[in-house]
Amino acid sequence: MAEAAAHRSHPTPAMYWGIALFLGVVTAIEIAVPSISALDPIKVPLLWMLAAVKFFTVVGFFMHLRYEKRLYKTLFLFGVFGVFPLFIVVLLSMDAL
Amino acid sequence: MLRFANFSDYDAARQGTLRVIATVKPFQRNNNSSSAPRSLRVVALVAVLAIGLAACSGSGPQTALNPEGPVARTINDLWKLVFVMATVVFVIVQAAIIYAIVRFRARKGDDTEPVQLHGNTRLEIMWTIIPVVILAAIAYPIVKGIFDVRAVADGPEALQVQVTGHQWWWEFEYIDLVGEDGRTLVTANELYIPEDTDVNLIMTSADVIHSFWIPVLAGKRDVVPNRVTNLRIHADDATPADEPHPGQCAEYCGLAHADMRFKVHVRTAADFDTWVEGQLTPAAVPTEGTAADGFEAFNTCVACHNATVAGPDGVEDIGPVPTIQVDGVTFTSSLAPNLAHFGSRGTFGAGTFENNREHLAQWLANPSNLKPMRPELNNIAEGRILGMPNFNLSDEDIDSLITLLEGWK
Amino acid sequence: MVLDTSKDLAPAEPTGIWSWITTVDHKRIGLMYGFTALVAFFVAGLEALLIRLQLTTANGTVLSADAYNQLFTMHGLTMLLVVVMPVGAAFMNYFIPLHIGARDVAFPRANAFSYWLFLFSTVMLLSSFVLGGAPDGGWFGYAPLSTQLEEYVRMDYYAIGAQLLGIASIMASANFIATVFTMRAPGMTLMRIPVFTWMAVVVSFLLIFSLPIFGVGLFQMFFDRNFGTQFFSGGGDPLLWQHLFWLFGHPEVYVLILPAMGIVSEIFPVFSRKPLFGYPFVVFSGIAIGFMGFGVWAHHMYTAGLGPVAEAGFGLATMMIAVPTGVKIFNWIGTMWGGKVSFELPMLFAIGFVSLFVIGGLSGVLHSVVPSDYQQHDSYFVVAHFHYVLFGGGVFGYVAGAYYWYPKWTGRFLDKKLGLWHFWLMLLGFNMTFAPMHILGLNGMPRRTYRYGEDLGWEFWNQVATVGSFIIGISFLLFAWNLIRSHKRGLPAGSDPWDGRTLEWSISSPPPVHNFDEIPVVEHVDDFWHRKYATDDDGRAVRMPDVSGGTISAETATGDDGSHEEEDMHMPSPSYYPIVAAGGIVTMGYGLVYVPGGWVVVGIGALISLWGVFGWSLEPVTRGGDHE
Amino acid sequence: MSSQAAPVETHDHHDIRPIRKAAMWVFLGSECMFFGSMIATFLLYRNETGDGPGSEIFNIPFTSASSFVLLMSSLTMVLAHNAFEKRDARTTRIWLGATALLGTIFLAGQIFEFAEFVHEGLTLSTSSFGSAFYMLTGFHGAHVAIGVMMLMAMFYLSLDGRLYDDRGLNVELVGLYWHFVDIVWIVIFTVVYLLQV
Ligand code: HEA
Ligand code: HEA
Ligand code: HEC
Ligand code: CUA
Ligand SMILES: [Cu+2]
Repeated sequence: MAEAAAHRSHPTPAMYWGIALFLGVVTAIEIAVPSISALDPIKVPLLWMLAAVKFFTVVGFFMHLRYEKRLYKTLFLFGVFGVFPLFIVVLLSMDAL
Repeated sequence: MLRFANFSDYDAARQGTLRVIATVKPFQRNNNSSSAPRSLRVVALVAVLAIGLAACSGSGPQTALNPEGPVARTINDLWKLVFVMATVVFVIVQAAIIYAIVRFRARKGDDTEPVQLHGNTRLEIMWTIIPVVILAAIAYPIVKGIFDVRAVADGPEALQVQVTGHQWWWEFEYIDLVGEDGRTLVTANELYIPEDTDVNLIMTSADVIHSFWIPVLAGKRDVVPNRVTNLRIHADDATPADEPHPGQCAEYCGLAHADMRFKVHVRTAADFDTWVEGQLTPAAVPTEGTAADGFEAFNTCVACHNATVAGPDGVEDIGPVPTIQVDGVTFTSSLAPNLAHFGSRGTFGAGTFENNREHLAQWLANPSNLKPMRPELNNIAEGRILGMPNFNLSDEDIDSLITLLEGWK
Repeated sequence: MVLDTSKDLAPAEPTGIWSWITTVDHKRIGLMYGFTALVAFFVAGLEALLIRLQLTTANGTVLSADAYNQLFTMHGLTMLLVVVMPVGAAFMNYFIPLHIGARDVAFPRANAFSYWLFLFSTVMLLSSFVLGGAPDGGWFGYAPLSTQLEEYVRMDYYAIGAQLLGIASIMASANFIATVFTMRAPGMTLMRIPVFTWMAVVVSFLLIFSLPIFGVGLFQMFFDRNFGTQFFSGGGDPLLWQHLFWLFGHPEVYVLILPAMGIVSEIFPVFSRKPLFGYPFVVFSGIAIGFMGFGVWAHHMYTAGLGPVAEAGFGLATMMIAVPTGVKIFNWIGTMWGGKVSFELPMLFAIGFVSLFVIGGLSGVLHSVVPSDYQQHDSYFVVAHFHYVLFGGGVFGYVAGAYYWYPKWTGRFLDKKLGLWHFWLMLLGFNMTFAPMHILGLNGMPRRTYRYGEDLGWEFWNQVATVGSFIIGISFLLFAWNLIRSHKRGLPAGSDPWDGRTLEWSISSPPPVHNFDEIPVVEHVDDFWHRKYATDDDGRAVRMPDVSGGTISAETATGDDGSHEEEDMHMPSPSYYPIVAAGGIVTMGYGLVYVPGGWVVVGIGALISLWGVFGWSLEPVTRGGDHE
Repeated sequence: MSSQAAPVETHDHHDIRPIRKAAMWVFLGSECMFFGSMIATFLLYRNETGDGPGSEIFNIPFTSASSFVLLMSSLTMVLAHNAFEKRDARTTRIWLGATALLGTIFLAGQIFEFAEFVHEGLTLSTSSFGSAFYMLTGFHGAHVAIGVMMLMAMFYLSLDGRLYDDRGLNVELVGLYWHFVDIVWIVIFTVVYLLQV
């Protein structure tokens, strides 16, 4: 069964702790970024990037999307990647970016 | 081979017991019994054609098809181009439909089956690409048209007019036309512009979204609270005094949206100057006769209406002149139309009623009877005005007020 | 009258009003959607007739401005959200499982819940007429007009009513998506799904992704009205509402038309006796329309003050939708080409659809030409455009579907003579009503105006339009009569009256509760057709030798009496919790309209819905646990 | 789309979990649009503070701490799911409880934060900024609250061994929802807090 196949490479609890540690570290970096003035010029893209890393780590491992059927990925990623262009255009057209 | 379903079949089907049901070729059966209302078909088709033909002609004073200035003309030229394109597509597609249903209709007695064609990739790619090509061909004129029409008339010779939309009337302030007393020219519902001159309208709204539209001169542009929008208009020729171009609020703005109209008078340069001079002259304060009584009664009105008058104490505004700031631009945003030169207007109630004694009497007797409004929700302190209230004026007051207002040319 | 069919459904099925209230059968739910939508169509149509009466003469006095504004708002809102969308849902409910060879939708009780929530929200919206006034801000409720008059509850009804309808729709769409992607019969690959069901999938995606945006806008409107927030007034920007609304509103118009396009894609092959020309193209163009539909929302805002660059971009993107739409049109014509076209009623309406939709589509392209739209926007030209696509397209398509599938619902044909009168009167009346609006719009008549001056020269065409609208009215009275009458007295149709191509025609009419005695194994697009016909060397269809007197139907194989007691035949048991939960939520809605006084009602509603939800989740379900 | 290759499933009383999971993923996709709209609204109004206070009243250390709490609740949630898959009811229960607890702590932090801000003069109606801020974080908080309720229901069901995975509400689905609420907060924390200071 597809389900069983997916479970083969499933992470173990130890790995979950590791991922959580990673997430914690990234969060610490995030919090530090605004206070490092040297990073000011790239602050905005950097923070977005770090958020994206956390986002997809949780989605991929905790939500197992990495291991899931293509169908689920498609359904969800439509939403995730759909929302960006739409609202970037909205904000651009309202001179808010 | 052909078997008609009958009632027992149907019953059986309902019981769920009938597992095999005859196929009926219904078009053959029904063609025999069909009694199509033939004359009705003819009527329907002829009517469609007739209306289609009539669609091609512009008529009436508010038409977009007979432009009276370059902005509207640019739009109209583009429209004609695209309309022709659309008509060609229309004719081709409808012809194909009609051909298909005539040529390939099932004929009586022909029992053969058609070839089971599943498609033709080359053909399908072709009719994907052809529309792309047609659309690409009109893309350039469209984009050019957008930039042409939206060019802001900010040259030095352009007339600058600030427009404030109100529920449900228009206020115009000519910011470059300043009287001796330092006041700008403010008027309502009737816009005067010189012929063959670019006019830059700088617009905002005091309450909800409106849209400023004079079809013969230009397309519409919305008038949005908290935002400044621009519209360029330009009229070729002066209009006769009693035939101004009609305009209309085109964005639904509540109760009296339909009656939020206005007029655009186009004047020769000289006539325009005369008009400006008249408007910049303060109204006289009458000292005797009915008009003086009217001025007395006018005390009620100045809670909302302003008029710049030259009285014994010199030139003064007798009503409120509030302003609003939007994006760094200051707009006069009165509570009600400025009445200092009311007598010079051809219409009132936002371009809806002819300005004559009879109509005015009706207006003053009960404004909401003439034009739907919600004065019961007014809050003068907060500047929220939704119409003119009924003051239960006496007949004499009405009469004297009319005399006063009609005298203020 | 559709409700009465209870007795005619398969005998095993329980009858009586209670069985309808607790039903979780997708077919019954579909019929209820259809019936509700039909009633709503008559209500909204009546509103339209009043509008037309008022506009017959210059300075008309039939209605007050206040009444007029409520009527056109409710007419638009009802037609779109309560008539056409649910009619689509009706067909989807009934035919998605039949088309993919399933016994029901994925979540039967959630499906029932969607229907009840839809029904109650509809009742709520309509009740506003007598409870303080109906919404009067136009169907797109532009802020800040819609947030302006807190004194009236009218736009609160709009904010809450539309929100609840949206929730119902999101649930239904998630249900359909789950159904199609996980419950297809063996062999039913995605590229073998009937086009109607494909379009249903596209529509469901559109709704899933667009309704939440509308929902946020509606919350903001509601908060602005009741809690003093400043989303659209104060420091807020009114254009935010327009963006949020049209991000939903434009995909919504394709939500309204795609199911109709799906229906005619089913009808053309059957009545041309040829397969759909270019099935993959038709499917992919539908998907393309769905995608592109998300990228063009600002074409409703050309005059609102976007920059010229944005306008140009949106203008060109909008025009491009003509391409995939054209593909569909040409493929339909291609389907007829070389076929044997028979003018049965469904086919007449389908041909009407194509012909009229092209007119509406082309006027849409004329709108997309930005400078032209500066003139056309908010004029009757727009009104003409969207009635051509919505009525000429949508309504013609759905009516075609009704004539096509009525035999499946009831086992009987709709009367052909009445149907012909319906068709020709509707065609005549429709064009008389809406073609003149092109002329009126180009001649400057603004929409949403309750009166106009006699000096503007608009009277004649308005009169033509009014006469036309009554002709439409009469045609629909005939239709209603036909629906009622044929239900008992129509010609019996049998299971496969049109010599159909798709699976629903392989089962009896009306279908048994469990749809398929045995889940079919699918090998082709138009699988049922391929069981009946082979092709000869020229590619002509040849009827296969009759197996047993008539056609081969899926049931032939089993040949038993339908009393299947295998385990997998258990159907989900009826449940009244969906209606309870929906009732509770709408009670909350009523309370919200009247906050702060209404908080008590909100509380009561919350308790009722909690009861519904808990009962729902604890209730045992027959089929090995329900999926909710 | 290589649809031919799409797996074909029959539904007849086989595993119905995929159906529910598909619906859950669709729902989450839909929620992206919901939160996306509110985030966009916030970005639009991030400077529209009117006369009221703006982002300077944010207490980043405090919010960082509560963000961390929510982040870690994703860990406990996934551990609960893991135990559940191994049919280890006791461990499942412990981690479910922990998740609910962390969620509650987050909510308490949010309530405290809101009270603080109101005290500083930022309310729903002070400015467009305030409206957008409270709407976004408030709707997120409501999602967390619903999640906590579902977790508690799971916890309760686990007490007498009624946690079956074919039930409408099962640990896996609640987990998906819970992680989703967490990732939304990851974005909110960045956009609303970190980017504004
Ligand atoms: C079923 C609903 C539906 C459909 C399918 C459409 C389809 C289209 N619509 Fe329409 N539209 C509405 C419903 C719909 N619309 C509604 C309700 C409004 C008004 C809302 C309101 O203000 O209240 C509106 C308003 C509206 C506007 C805003 C007008 C304004 O307010 O100023 C615009 C502007 O671009 C527009 C464009 C289009 C286009 C380009 C299409 C295209 O999809 C059409 C494509 C089809 C064809 C073009 C015909 C077939 C194609 C061919 C035969 C190929 C060859 C063609 C070419 C090469 C051109 N529509
Ligand atoms: C699917 C959508 C749909 C449909 C089918 C219709 C159908 C009709 N519409 Fe619709 N209309 C809209 C969607 C639709 N409309 C929308 C979205 C708006 C914009 C609203 C807004 O601006 O906010 C609008 C606006 C609108 C206006 C513009 C109002 C204005 O801007 O001021 C007008 C004006 O004539 C109009 C007329 C009609 C008519 C005559 C019909 C007819 O086709 C109706 C026919 C139906 C019947 C007649 C009912 C059936 C029969 C009976 C009830 C029996 C009784 C009959 C007799 C005795 C004769 N509509
Ligand atoms: C509460 C405010 C208010 C007061 C007081 C008021 N009006 Fe008005 N008046 C209005 C408003 C608002 C309008 C614009 C109505 C419209 O056209 O929508 C108006 C319009 C008018 C017009 C038509 C102007 C035009 O050009 O269209 C006249 C004339 C007029 N008022 C006269 C009077 C007189 C005379 C009085 C005193 C008896 C008076 N008003 C008192 C609010 C007021
Ligand atoms: Cu102002 Cu309409
Ligand atoms: Cu659109």
